[in-house]
Amino acid sequence: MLNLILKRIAAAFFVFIGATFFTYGMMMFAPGDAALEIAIARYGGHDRVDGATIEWIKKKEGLDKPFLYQYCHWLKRVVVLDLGISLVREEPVWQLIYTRFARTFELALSAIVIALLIAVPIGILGGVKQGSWMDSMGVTIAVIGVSMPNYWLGLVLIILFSVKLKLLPVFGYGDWRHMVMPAITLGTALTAYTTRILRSAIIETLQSDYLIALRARGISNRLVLGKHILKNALIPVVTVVGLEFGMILEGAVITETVFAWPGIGDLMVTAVSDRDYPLIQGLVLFTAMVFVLINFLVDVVYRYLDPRIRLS
Amino acid sequence: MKQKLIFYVLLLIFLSTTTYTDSVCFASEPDELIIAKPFGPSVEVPDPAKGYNGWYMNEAGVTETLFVLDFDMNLKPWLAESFKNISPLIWEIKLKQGVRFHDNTLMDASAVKWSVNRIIDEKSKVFNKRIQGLLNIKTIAVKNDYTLTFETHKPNAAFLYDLTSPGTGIISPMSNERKIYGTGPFILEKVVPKVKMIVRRFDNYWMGKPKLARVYLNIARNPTTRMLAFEGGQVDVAVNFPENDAKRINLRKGAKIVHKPTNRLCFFFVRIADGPLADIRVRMAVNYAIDRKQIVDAVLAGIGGEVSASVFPKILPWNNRNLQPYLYNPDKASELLTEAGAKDNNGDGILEINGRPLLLNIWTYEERASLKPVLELVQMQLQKIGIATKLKVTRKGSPINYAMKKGEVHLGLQMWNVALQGDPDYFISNIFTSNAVANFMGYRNQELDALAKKGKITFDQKKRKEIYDRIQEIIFNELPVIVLFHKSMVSALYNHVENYEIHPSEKYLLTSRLCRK
Amino acid sequence: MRFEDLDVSFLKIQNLAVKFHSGYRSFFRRLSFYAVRNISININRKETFCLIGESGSGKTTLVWAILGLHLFQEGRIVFDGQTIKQSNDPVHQKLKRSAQIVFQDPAASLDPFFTLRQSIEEPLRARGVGKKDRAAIAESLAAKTGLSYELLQRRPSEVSGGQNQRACIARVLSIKPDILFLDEPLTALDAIVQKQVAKLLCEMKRDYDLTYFLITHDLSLVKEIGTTVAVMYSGRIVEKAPKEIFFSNPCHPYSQALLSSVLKPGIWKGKRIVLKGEVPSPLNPPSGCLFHPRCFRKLPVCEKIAPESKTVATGHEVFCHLF
Amino acid sequence: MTLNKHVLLVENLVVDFPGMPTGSSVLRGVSLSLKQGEILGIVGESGCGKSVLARSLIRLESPAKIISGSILLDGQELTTKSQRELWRLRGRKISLALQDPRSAMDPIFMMGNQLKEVVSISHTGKSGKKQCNADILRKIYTLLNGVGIASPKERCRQYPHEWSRGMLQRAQLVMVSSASPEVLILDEITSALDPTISLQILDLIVRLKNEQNTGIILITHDLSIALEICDRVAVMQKGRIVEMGKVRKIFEQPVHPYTKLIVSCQGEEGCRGQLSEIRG
Amino acid sequence: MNVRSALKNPLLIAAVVILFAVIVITLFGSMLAPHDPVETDLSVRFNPPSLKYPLGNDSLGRCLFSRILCGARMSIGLGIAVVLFSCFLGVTAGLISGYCGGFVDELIMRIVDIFFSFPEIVAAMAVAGLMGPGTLNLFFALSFVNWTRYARLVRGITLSVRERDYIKAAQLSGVSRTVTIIRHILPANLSSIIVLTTIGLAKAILAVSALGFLGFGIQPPDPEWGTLLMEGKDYILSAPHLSLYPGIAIMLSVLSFNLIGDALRDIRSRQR
Repeated sequence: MLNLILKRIAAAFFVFIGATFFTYGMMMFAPGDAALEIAIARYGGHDRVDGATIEWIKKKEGLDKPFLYQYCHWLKRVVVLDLGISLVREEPVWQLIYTRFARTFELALSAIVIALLIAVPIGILGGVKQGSWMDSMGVTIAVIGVSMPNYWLGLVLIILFSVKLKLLPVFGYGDWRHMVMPAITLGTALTAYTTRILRSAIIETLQSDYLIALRARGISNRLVLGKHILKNALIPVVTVVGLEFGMILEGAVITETVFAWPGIGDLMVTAVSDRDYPLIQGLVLFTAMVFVLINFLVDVVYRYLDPRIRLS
Repeated sequence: MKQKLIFYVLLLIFLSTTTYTDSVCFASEPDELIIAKPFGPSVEVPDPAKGYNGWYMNEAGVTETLFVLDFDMNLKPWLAESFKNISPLIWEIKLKQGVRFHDNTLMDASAVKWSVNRIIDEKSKVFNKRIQGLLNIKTIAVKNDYTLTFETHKPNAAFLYDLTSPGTGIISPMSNERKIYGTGPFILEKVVPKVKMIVRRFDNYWMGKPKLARVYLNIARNPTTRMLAFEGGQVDVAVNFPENDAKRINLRKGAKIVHKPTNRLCFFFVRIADGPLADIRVRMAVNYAIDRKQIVDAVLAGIGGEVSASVFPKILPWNNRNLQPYLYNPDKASELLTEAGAKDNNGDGILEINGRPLLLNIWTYEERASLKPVLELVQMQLQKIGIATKLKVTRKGSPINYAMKKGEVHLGLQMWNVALQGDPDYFISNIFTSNAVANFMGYRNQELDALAKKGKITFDQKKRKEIYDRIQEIIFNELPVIVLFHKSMVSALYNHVENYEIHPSEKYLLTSRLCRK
Repeated sequence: MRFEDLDVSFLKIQNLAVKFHSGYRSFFRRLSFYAVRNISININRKETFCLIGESGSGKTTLVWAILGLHLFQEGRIVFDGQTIKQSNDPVHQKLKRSAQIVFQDPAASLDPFFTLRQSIEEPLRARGVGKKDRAAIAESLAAKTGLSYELLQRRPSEVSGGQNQRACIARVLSIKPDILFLDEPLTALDAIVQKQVAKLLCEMKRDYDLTYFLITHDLSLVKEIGTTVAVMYSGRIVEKAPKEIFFSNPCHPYSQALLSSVLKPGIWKGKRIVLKGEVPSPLNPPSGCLFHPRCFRKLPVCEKIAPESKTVATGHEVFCHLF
Repeated sequence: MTLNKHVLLVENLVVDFPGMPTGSSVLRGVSLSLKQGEILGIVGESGCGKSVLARSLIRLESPAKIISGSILLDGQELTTKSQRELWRLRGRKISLALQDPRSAMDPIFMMGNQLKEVVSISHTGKSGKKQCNADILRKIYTLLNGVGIASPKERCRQYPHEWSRGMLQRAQLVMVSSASPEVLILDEITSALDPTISLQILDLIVRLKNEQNTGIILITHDLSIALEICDRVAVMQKGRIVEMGKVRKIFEQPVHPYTKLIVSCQGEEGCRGQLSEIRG
Repeated sequence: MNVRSALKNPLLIAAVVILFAVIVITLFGSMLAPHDPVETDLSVRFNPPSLKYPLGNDSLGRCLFSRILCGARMSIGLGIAVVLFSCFLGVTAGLISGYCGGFVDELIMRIVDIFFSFPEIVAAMAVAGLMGPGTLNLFFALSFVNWTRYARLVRGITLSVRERDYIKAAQLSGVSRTVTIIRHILPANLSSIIVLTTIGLAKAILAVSALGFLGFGIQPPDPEWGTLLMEGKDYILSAPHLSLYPGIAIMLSVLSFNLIGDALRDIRSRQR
């Protein structure tokens, strides 16, 4: 276990260096004057900025220094867990990310809960009764679910539930009613995906030899289905759902745009368009680390579920 | 055992995410309003000195400035009682008495000094380079309890206008990192960053008790989102309503649309240092070929803009009333082009000048949604008189300006606020003077340079108006920019909202008069 | 053919050991174990050297180390008078060029996307033989190994296991190897087909003057075609003997048990010896003689000291304290 | 020991895969009988239908289907029983062990857990009330010790992949025999094992037969195994039983040509002459 | 045999028909369009579908049907280009990584990890946002993360195929590395690659349109489905057809790719 953690930390470090280096490099190659962009983002339009302000920003934020210097300087601070101050918002980057991520996390978690609540029964029934009408319905729903552009779905939901039925708020953040539509929008693709994986995992498990052996030994159907098939089928689902964290984050960008949900996706959009360097670095670092963490958790759960997996 | 542990951990995670600190209704109470607006603070305690926070706090009626612009864009003392221009460098300002901060302390000269000082002091945490750039204050001195003198580094005729800048909102010295005490009609109750601002009534407001008990300012950047929320009845007012949906609202019972032109100008930067538009005749031809009325009607549903002749809108006192907008005249445009030597030699419908096809690179940026259709429409209009165009939409405005500086762009469509502080100098000296930061057109006019310089130090308002009238005339004739229209602000509101008014400078929103039937 | 009549040693393996990496002891230190150790054998030209032992005893690992598919860490290989001190040196390349291998599972050792003809031609192609020559060689080999012309156009999944194994044999013969390694070539086949393929192997050996290195646990096959026998147990050789001596007088208790487990009539006449316990894991091998936990003739010394090689007759070596 | 009671009677069993043309059935009328305390060997090459027969006998034939015939287990007709009724019979009256012990175990449950499932159902089945956990565990340890698995307590905490094949096969035998079923079907249970290990297993099977007086059907492709421990042997070819009888008799005087052929392959030299005739 | 049975599924037939239509539209969309997709006619603004304009008109009176037809070239074409490029890059990297193993494998996989740690849309947004919009930028932005999927898949399969006997046999019979990779390992990967490519196409089309929707799309006046939807969204209540039809176009084409991908996967798993 300790080895696994150490390995993960080493991998995370590599990912972190690489990811931040890429981001830095990308911004260096980007056309335009960084200081001017910051000034515009911080103080309004082009008309609100004069040359002196630009020079001042350039000097204050160290943008006149060479690329590697800036990069190393930043790395040095990160070691002591200081992500710096947002250039545009002039607030600590960590605080911005933290508050926004908490909201995205809420949304993501409810989306996953919805996805599991729907996907698990459909997937299991579909897998066990392969070929039945329920199965084909499940399969159809699943394939439509992955094909549905989620921004479109979001709009349809808004028109239906907010404008026509006036049941749910169009946008905002607060109680559970704000959560319903974004969570469904975000969860649809996940639901479809999980259903599909679970179904095929169950079918695959059903074809394995040990099921015949279990039945031949006289184990009751309830036990076979509820214990053996389910736990075996869960293994691929866990890995896939875990690794599809990226999918959730992508979905979050769009969902948050449609529902004005103030999460990390929204922050990402604004940070990129403001050229808020420290914020983008912080976000990249944060996303990559969350990604590594999720991978690690998936690994742990996977190892817990599947004893065959050894450290390799 | 292990399974149990995992179960509890999952349960904990689930519970921690389902407990919310506050719940918000989406139908408002009798003396409350819910307003949907596009922008809002990204932190919980927005200090007005930082970034855009001043705008948000000003709009929310939390902070107020020493001077304001009234709805006709005239300068008016607000927290100040009166002012005196002792010398070109020294201003004496007398404060209103009896104004209370939200912590119920009285606003006096030392409080104002403290409040302004922290913005202009480079060592301060909230030092604002831009505001100090505007005000350029050397010292602030307290003369007595209600009188201050400001000394500037250079003579600045726009000084009082600059004091309307929302960043200079006066706050109580008792303000700290957790609480901001302003003087406005509303007390900041809560900010959920990028989600909403909640303000409640300040009973001791110096102009009298505000009529609304509480206002929710809900933030949604996307106009469609605000529109849908309004249609769904979840907000009482939707600021910046999509123009094309306005007609539908007007047909509806119980709701209405209000709109008013603002300082925001939609115009083309014209590259005149080189390229085909260096020729005034071609410039003029383009000018005549653009049907401004059609653009406003098509893109902004006829209510989202007001066709203008000058860079300054009619609502601004500085507007040169003698200028009349160019009217759509394709024949005259063709005539001018022929005069300039343009002819379609190869019969492809595109004119050529000196053997080279008349092709204009027209760029705009994405941030303002209405620019793109304007561009597409202009493309069609220019095509009719035989000018080919190549469009590009960049993410931000600045790449266009760079490209124009290099001569790669001939026309850059922009939408700028031409008088942020209500004063004309800023726009003119930043764009049209020979060495202005934003002079991407390569425009040079010595008369204009001299006038702009003079305008900065002319303290007599009447003389100043003459100067700027002349400048507008020069711009109108030489066309370094092609003015299209001034954007109007459109808001949708239900009929139970009373005393809602749109301010041309987009700086003010909540007032103590605003109420609900 | 009798043992004494054979040529001088053709492939000589001295003290060969292969280590495998099995995980980490700590973050930087790897854990490794010996998969095979202390292997010394001589293989003479044209003989059929048989390596017998149960699965996990390291037979395949040894062969792969000889062929350079695994690296070996200790010992050396002498091939045709030249010494190979470490894996993949130039001499090893030479050995690889003149050696071929037939695998246990014929279907898996042919590319499922290739026709049998393509598979048979592949080694020729790699050696730059022209298209026409390739076809001619492939067809003649196919005829020799009993594959009809029509079968050559099929893919491995479309023909039977026996036919696949014939194709494998044709394939390895196409480049005329000096030595052929047979890794349990019959195990995956049905009894009748086994006999047929065994016969084919005998014919090919005769026709091509091949040296065979046969890995198997099928002792009846060994009895039929082998010349020398070596028994492996848990990564080490426990007994080496010419075939006749081995079958008439197996010395090591494990050899005896192995012979007794052959149920086919005519190999073991006495009472069956049922061994207790399991094959030890190479990860933590028992002390002393590796076989002692299961041995039915265990001496106290077996638990402590690993037995040395003892020659009990000409060419008959045993690693056991009993002798 | 009474050898005259028939515990299993199979009459004219025909099994088919749905969707295949008729007449190409997997089993084309198999009849056999099994007495108490007897080991019946079924010998045939791969693809002759041995495994389908094994699974059909315990009614786990899916996706194949029984077309006709009858299976009488201790007087009960199995072919007409519902799956629900069959659950009560499987493991208790009739049981099946599979060829590869590793794939016969659920890979993600501890061995102890899997053994417990089997042992506990067989016990509730007999006495009517559930035994407590400790009793079941004790029983498991005794059973494992009985088949020569040392330190069963630690072993039970391990997962199938940590056990050797030989141990797993012994564990499988423990599982299928824990409720002392009348009929035990062993499908190639030694063919994936090494010779010394398979000898252990064969030894165990004989012991099992003697102790529990079970009727055992031993399916194998290796005639020599049948010769070693079976009382009677049936030779299968292409879904039919072509010859059946006492093992010695079959081995010494085979009648059917196919039997002759496979018997001849057992000898050392005997097959050479005949091989050339049946090539291909 | 299996292909034939798969074709009995009506849903799949529909998918194949749609796919065919989508390909035709992608290739010849601008020729099939009844009107010039950029020609404005302000008299017919926001008109609902009519005989002359089958899917109605947009805010500047342009023919929506023509715009959707011409937009396919961008939406589908860019998706295909991204997938093909990522596929090529990823497969090459995966083959090298899986076959060579050791340090090379470690290095390539760590690089893959780095790229993989960016969520696709976010990375594309960053690239498109920083480099400015444009077809080429969008293409690189989307390929940026996409190729890692192929690299991972191919590496995994290659690792297991590499250990198969027939690869060992090829090595021992003197076949060179490159030839082994191309002739033996690549074909073994092929069916999985095809399945991933088909489903990857669906994802790529969704991603292109999502970026268009977020405003990171391509240049006007060229239409693109996501951008059309974004523009249409502003008039969702007054002219719902503007957001309905582009949405349907996106969904149908993605659906057809997904259905065919699923069918291919089924066929492959049955062949195993």
